[in-house]
Amino acid sequence: MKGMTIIVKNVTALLSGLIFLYGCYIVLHGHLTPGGGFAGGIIIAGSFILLVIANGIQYFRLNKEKEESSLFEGAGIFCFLLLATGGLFLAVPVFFKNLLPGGTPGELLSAGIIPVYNIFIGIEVAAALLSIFLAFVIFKTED
Amino acid sequence: MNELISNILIGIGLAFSFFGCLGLIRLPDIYNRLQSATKCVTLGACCILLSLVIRYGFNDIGIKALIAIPILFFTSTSGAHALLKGSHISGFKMWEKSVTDHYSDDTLGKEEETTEKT
Amino acid sequence: MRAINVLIYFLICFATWLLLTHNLGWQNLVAGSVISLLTTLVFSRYFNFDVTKMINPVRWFWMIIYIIYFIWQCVKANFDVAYRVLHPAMPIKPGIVRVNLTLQGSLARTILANSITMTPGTIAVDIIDDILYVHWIYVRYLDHDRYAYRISGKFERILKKIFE
Amino acid sequence: MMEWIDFSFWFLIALTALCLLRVILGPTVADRVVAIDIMGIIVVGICVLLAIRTGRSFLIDIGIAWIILSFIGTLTMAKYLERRKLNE
Repeated sequence: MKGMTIIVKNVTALLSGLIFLYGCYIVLHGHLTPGGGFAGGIIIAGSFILLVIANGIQYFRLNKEKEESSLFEGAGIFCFLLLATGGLFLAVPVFFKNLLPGGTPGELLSAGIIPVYNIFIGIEVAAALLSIFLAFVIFKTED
Repeated sequence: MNELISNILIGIGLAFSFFGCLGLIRLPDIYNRLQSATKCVTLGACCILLSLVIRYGFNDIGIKALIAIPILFFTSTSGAHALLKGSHISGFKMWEKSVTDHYSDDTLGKEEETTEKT
Repeated sequence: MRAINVLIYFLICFATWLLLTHNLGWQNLVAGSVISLLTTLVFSRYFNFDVTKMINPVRWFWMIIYIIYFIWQCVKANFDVAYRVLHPAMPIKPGIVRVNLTLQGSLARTILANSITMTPGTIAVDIIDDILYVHWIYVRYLDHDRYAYRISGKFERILKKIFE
Repeated sequence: MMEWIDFSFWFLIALTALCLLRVILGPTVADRVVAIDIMGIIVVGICVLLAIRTGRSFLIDIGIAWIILSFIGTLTMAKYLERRKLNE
């Protein structure tokens, strides 16, 4: 039997979705509470790592998804740089210029462009950590 | 009144955590240590979370603590289960005064077969 | 069956989001529905439990009874452990015993094993086919029927009413 | 009232010191892993006590994140103790 016992498998199947949701919560509320893109990205990657640890790698054929996650990583860092330099081209010459208007404090859309930066940092960190983990796992089988 | 109840719950939580850590120090082998520590410390943390719910009521902070209770329960119990199985497979001896061990009676032969195949 | 599972998963995610943020503004609702949709798209394929049975309110009644009984057992377990730790002679007699399960269904077995981990003196080691191995801190009897009733008898009876 | 919470805070920190004693003394690897697992749950209690003391809700966020990451670490160590590779 592959993987760990049925108890651990069921608990991870129940909890991994909630962990993903929690990571998204930390990413989106990065400008209101501590946390932000990096911490939330690590938790998002943790939800996938938990599934791989509990079920084994044959459970969802991750060989293909490794390419996808490195693609996500590249796209995330590219959008981050694009946003950072976009302000440079559009408005006064300031790196990381806050383009968008601010809202009322305490709401979700109240910090201009900072939540967008947080989302892209989150995608980038999650994809990078996941691809590092999968690189360890997959290269261990090929030797 | 609410503050009194929550203070009492904090006291119960502290006492249970203390018993768990004392068991972690005193008991003889890894399996018994895992028993006492997991049960007592998990219930202690749950008591402290409940005291927060009682003190602040069902606003944002209380409901967040209420969400944390089932997550803590499921993760700590299944983590203890996985650790126990792992340390048994890894071959740490049970205490010498242990009575029975049906698990190694049943699985020892099978383990050898599978290792021979691979 | 499959569509109902996905719908229930979406509702669970959305409710968790609302409880976590505790805010009913329109921005929060839109963000919550988008995130819940994303979570459902990625993770609902791992949520393949039979949840259509759980719509029956009788099962919810038994679940409340189960939770109350479980909390009582849990408190008893902690006093039991405290007694064994604080006693100067440490009255323990550990051993691993096997218990035959009559309960079917993987989710019910998971909840049973997690409950056994929190009840007096027992912790689940492994499930192989229909046998649950349990580490017991004080082995009172070696007769199978008696200790099986003591370890998992009442839990199994209530869980059968919930899940079957 | 606040003195009681301060006292319980320092008490839990003393309990983590007890767990550290088991980490130092522990004869086998599994003892050390168990002690660190228990220490994670006690740290959650410390976070909640700080949340009671200050009335801020983000400290419970830190507690939940700690539970999740400690669960991942425990499963990984259990897999190491089972002498399996990470991918099966």
